Amino acid sequence: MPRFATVLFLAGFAFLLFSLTLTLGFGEPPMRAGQGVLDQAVAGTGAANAVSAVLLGFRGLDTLGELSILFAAATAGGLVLGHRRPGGDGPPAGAILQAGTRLLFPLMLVVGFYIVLHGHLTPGGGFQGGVILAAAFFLPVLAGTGAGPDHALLRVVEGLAGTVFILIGLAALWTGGVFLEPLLVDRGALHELFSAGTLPLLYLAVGLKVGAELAGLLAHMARAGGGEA
Amino acid sequence: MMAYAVALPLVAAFLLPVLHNASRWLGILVGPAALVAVLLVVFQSWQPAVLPFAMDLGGFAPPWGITFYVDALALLFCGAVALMTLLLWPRDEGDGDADALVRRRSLTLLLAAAAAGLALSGDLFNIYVFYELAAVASYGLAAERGTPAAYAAAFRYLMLSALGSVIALAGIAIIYFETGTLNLAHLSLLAGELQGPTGMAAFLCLLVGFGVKAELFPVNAWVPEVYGVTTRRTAGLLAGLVSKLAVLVLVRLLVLVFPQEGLRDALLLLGVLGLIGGELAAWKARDMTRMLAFSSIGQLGLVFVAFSLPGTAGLVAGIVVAVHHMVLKPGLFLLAGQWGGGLRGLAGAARRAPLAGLLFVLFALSLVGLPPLPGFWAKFLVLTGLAGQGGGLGWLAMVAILVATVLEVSYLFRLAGRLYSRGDDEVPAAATGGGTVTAGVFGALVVAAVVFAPALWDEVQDMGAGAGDAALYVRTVGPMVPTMISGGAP
Amino acid sequence: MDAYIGPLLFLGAAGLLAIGVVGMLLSNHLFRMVLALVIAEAGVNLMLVLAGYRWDAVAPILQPGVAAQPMVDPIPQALVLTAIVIGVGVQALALTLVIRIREAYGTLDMAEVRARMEVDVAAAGGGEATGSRERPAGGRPLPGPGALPEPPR
Amino acid sequence: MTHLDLLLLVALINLPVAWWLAGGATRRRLLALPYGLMLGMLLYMDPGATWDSGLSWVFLGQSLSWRLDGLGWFFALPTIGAALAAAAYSSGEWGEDFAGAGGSMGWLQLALAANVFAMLVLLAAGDLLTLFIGWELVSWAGLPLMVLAGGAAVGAGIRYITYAMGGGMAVLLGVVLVYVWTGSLVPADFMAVLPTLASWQVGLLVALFFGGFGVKMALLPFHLWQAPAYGLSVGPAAAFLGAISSRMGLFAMALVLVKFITLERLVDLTVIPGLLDSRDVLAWVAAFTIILPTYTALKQNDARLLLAWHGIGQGGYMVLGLVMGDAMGSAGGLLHVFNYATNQAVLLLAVFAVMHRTGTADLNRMGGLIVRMPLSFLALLIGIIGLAGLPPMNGFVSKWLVYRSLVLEGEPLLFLAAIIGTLGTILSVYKLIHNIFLGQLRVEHEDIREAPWSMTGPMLVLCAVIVVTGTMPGLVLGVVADAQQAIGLAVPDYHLGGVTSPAGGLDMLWLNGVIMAGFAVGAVLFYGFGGRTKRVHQLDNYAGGHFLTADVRYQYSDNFYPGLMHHIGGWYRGSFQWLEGALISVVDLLATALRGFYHQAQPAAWVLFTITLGFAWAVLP
Amino acid sequence: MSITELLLELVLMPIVAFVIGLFMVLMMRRIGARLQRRVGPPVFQPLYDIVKLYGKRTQVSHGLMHDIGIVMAVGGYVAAETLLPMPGMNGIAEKGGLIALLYVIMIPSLGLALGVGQCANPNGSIGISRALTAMLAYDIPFVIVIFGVAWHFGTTNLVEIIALQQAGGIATWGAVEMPLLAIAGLFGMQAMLGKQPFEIYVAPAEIATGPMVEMGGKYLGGLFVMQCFQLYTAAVLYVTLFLGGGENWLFFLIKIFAVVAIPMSIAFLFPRYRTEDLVGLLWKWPVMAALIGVALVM
Repeated sequence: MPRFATVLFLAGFAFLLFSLTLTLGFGEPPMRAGQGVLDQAVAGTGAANAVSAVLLGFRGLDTLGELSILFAAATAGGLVLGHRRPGGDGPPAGAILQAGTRLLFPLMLVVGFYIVLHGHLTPGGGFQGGVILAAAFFLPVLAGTGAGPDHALLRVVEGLAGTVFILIGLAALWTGGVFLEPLLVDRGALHELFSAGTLPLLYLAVGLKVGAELAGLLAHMARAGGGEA
Repeated sequence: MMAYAVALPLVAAFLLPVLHNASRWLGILVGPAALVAVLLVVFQSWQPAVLPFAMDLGGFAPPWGITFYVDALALLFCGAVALMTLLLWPRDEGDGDADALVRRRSLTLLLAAAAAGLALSGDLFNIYVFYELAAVASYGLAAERGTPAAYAAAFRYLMLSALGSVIALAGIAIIYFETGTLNLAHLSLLAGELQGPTGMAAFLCLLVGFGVKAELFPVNAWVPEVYGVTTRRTAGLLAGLVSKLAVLVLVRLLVLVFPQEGLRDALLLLGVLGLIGGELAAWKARDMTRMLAFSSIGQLGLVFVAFSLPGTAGLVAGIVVAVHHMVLKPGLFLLAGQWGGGLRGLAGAARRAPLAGLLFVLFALSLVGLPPLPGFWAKFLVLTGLAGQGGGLGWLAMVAILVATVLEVSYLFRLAGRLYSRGDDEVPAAATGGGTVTAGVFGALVVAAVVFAPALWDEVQDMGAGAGDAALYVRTVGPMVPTMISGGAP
Repeated sequence: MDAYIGPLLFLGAAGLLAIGVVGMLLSNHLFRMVLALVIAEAGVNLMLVLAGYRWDAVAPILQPGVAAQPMVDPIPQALVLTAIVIGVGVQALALTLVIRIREAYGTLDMAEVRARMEVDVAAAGGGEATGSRERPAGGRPLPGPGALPEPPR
Repeated sequence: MTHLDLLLLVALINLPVAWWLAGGATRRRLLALPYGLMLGMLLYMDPGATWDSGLSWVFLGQSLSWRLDGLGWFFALPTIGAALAAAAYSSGEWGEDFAGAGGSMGWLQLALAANVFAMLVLLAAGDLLTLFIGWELVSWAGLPLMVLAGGAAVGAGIRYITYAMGGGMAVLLGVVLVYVWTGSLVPADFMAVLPTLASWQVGLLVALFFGGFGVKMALLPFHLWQAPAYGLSVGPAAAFLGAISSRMGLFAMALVLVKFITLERLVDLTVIPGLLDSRDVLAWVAAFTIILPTYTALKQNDARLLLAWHGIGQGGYMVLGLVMGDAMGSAGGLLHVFNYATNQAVLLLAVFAVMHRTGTADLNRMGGLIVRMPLSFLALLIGIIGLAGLPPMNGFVSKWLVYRSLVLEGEPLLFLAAIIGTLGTILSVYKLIHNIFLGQLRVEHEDIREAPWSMTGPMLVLCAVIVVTGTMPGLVLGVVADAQQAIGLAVPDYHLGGVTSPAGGLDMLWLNGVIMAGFAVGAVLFYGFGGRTKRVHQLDNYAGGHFLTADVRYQYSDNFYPGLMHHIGGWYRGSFQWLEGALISVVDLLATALRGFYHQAQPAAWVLFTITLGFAWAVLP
Repeated sequence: MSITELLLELVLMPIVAFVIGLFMVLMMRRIGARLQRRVGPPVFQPLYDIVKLYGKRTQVSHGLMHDIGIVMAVGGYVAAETLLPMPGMNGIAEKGGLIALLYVIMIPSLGLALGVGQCANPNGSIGISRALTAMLAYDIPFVIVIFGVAWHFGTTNLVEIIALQQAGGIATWGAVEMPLLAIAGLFGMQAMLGKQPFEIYVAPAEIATGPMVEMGGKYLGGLFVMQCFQLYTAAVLYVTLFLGGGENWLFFLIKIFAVVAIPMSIAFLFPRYRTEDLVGLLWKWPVMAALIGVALVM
């Protein structure tokens, strides 16, 4: 009976939501805030990628919040899983896997940092790159060739990266601006790597933090999973 | 300056694990130091002459950037966040797990930062982000005890809350579709476009989504489970603090963007149901923690009823009810933490811990509204507002409040009677110390509220008037058609 | 064709959301519930990103040497990015919890987990099973909290 | 610092002082002193004047003010008096024994002081908000006094506070409605607007206030809590509670219903056209409150409960007299507060004195104590004559005024109800005195001594008050007149001995004179003539032809009036108990259902349900 | 009226009442004897009985309350007589009135009950229990009657009630204007006097099992005196309420003796009711009659 009710309500919900969305004007957004953002993105942040401008400039606080959420998730994950000792490793990896891992690791590192650092110019940025970085460090665990990233190091990285993000924001405050205001925007030309002021720095912090958080989470889970096996 | 309210706890949270490894004392001190600093910032900002003011974060004028709106109400909640977190700072549970303690403290700081963000933020999506931050931190804290039941409860809480968040995000999407902006002040100007069913549906999405943490009926079934498995400090934090900030967000939305009469009625109805449902369930509860959990649901119902009242009167009533509950419930949870266990096992507990017993009676009396304790003023304001409003729903709410009070008296004082009964002394004397002392601080706050009642009343009235003034909000945030980007200095 | 694209996309969004919700509510398997949550979030994210779409516009990135032309609203894109990362964090946390629950209770069945949780919660709260109609009436003396085994940490 | 402030201040300071005094055996002897001081201060204040308090502040947009007028003064007198008696009673041997048995004298005295303070705050209420504040304080202050005894008393106390809060909430709603409908809580302001309110509004207010205050008065159907709550308490507390505590309800009723809403307005409110107006309803509630609890008292086997049940019944007379509203009726109702307070205090103090010595209040386990505790017997005798409302005690005067009013107003059935109550009282107080003091002395009570002077002293002083005010009711009627004037009622034409009226007055000076003279004649006839009497052993009697021995169970309380119970025994159905039980069952059922809601398998489903319903509500017009 | 005259009246009224009461007792006994075809006692027999009882050697006291009970029983009636107007003497009737009188005549019952209780005899207590039950039974119709009368005449002042009745001759007598109330009152009086068929609580025939069980010597003598007063009081009260009071001594005596004689004659014709039947009977017919009577009056 509850299942029936659930299905019934769900059908109603989907139908109503769908009919509501039909009244929304698709394809003709009002762009009340969006147009302004597009117009001011370059002048305000120096970033060619408007999405990055929004993420780190206009809505930098969201990004900070998002980083904090990741940090919270990692901390909570650590709290949940941290009580147990690392379990035994799986069977040792074969030669091909080991070689592939070693080969891939620097590649992924490079790709990751590239994506992170070019986030203000091209599609991509700290999140995307950070995930790749995490994957790079997690690779040995997956392949069974190593213990994964060092926990203490990860904690330092994630802590400092987050702090740096905030400190850059506060630096604006201390230099007479407001919190999270992009600094040094005028330096450097559009479309160059060293442009958009502190934006790349922020992205670097984001990338490192995302990478560290995800790597930490995955490592935690891997260890837990290994223990159970 | 107010950015520190968010930034400092975040920095402290990020650095806590690092500093803890570096120096034990630094690790212990950094969290409280950050919270004390936040308190100082709040005190410094509390200047009626400059309130309210808005901050454009990142220097981008609204509606492009994110705005912090600082009025007396936001400051009050910011201060309350810092103070409550400080008072309910996670203690060493004595299990020797330093790592877990650091993580719990980190999460608590994140929770504080998120709560401050919720109080200040004037941007819908930013509110969502902070809400999620608070949610994730509270999932972690819900599981902090490390018992199987805690994991299960935390998971169930997570699923419920995540579904709520999904719905809320859908609501935000709808609003963005309709208006193309996320700034509350801007939305307030565009409120006319959200009058239709789409707007109503969007608000309901947000109501259900944020209502999860606000313990709104009927999406609050996590409450008894989670409070039953966490430490009482966390329960106090969630019930006392986090729920109020979710309510605050809904109130801001209601005041600024959704002034529809029907939505207030919906809120009123849900509040009444929550009130009666919570109190009834509490009446039947067999252990103190869950009794308090259900009672918290009931009180939050009362908060919703209060905030559903139109105009300044409703805001004033709501603020008083909310703050009152914010002070009481953690105190009660702390006492429950001292005693713990089922109601039957509590026979004679107050005889062995007289101070705790007195505090319990004080809290209970204020909760049921014995004048001149603040609970009475809260109830009086709500009832006056409801009676002034009239209407079938208003009368229903009035009767519900009165009946709920009687139920409250019945179960709270049944417990008080048991606490003071001459029980057999089999029950070991509860560990005294921190919990009772902290609860004593809450008790002192209650008493102080009585002593300084008239001054507080003036303050609250100004606060309510300010918070209820949508035009003031819009004026303070600024014109929504900026010609030039502010770029550098504001 | 254009007239149908909007509703179709909306149908997709609502459908994903509905599928996710039904999975969350009707599945009894913890891991599947997490997966369903992922789907539901995908649905909402789709909806969010639709909010910024313009028929006549390009991605909001200035290309060197390309003349300015209409761009889609960048804000929803940024929001979706944020939302996705938030979702990832939540899902990861959910998975850690699932792992722990599996370890503690040896099952991933929601009904069983819930039943055992209720017992545990009740035990932590004084040892009285909630809502049991089997419990005999009358006052049999119950052991105090001290007499009960400590809940495992 | 006005006089009233000073009085309130002394009452407040008395809280710690009482706590401190209760701490030591020698200090305890001074416990009554603060109340004596308060009584002196009260007597110094003229009841005919209005005494303002210097305290007043504005809060929540309401101005809070306190003032003591004739009505408050009149109620303050028995309040402080009862506290004085209770404190004196507990200051000696009783207190030592109580403390020795593990009781907390400090809490007892603190609670007593808190009660007096709370009551004075209530009695000095200057507007509806302060009235409610005082009301709640009084309600809550009573609780510690009740639960001090522990055991069953705790349950009774919690039942009390649940009822009391129910009443308090009704009052609160009434206060709020007055505020919303009239825009003010200051009497002068809202009384100007009240006449313009619609009938349903006034009717609702009347129902709320009468119901709310009625809970404290234990009017039907809210009477179940009172007897156990008062009776099972410890001695002095029970006496204080029984004497005056629930009369605060009458004070509030007099103030709100009679002064603010006015009886004329009550008469205008028709319940059944042509047959019943709201004043009649109140009067009938009072009448049933007289009858049912009185006859419940008749069935009690515990002396304390028996008296406590009578307390409920006597409250009915007060309300009945008050709502009659004419000069005599209201004077009788108010006078009965004072008279009843003296009677009940004496009775409970005497019963607890007996209990102090024998360790029991069970009417089946006592008897013949008159030879061991003659002073207590005398006190109880005077008390029951007063309670039953027979001349020459003061209880007769107040009841006479009520009867007189009912006759003049032409209320035969109410009059009959009042008389039936009195007759029932006589029956049950006879059972009380008979089973405690008359009949055979039990073996285990052979060595009982009279209660100490610290206990008999207050009783005898109160007895003197009963007799003096019974003979010279004018002493109290003067104050009653001030109280009546304060709430805008007509004042009877009173003099020292009673009242004069063209339709038949009363002069207790003469009446008591002839009664005393009659007794003197009887005494002369009895003692002056005939042979000398010879005292015999209690078992040396005819006993229907065979000799009694000590093991024959003689004293009994169950079915003491078999002939009567043959008729009315079947009417004791416990309907109200059933009603209360049913109410609790309903709450329990709902609570169980709600708990089911919070114990469901998939709570997240409610997110879906709610949002779907919400969407439907938003989309559908 | 000067205070000395009043005091004189107060002294005279009980004495006159006692004397009349003695004769009533005599009449009662004579009626009983006639109905049983006996001669009956001599004129002064009631007085002799009292003297004899007072003079007995064995005066067993069961305690102070035993004595005081008798004092209250007699004293109460002595006081009551001063509240009942007789021709030419009003005593303090105007200072008390009907309701006060009703309650004053409860004092003797209470005294008796207390006295018997002290005797520690189970049968005595049972007798008192019955007596009090009977009081509850007969007082209910009786107070309705009293209410009706008070309402009808608009006063509780007995002097005025008499004056109002005498003003219009027989036509304004209470019995004429309120026949139902008069009948109900007669019922009540019968029970109040404890005469057949309502004499179970006095139990004169089986003294060992009634309230009188421990009453000997001057205790019984006191009760004898009380009975005289009781008869007188009941008769005068009835006459005052329904038969216009005493215009002069002749009519007064005729009326009160007639009032006593009628029920006395009926009394011996009936068997005795059990207590519960007595209650049932008195709560049924007299109450009904009285209520209808009041309804007619109002």
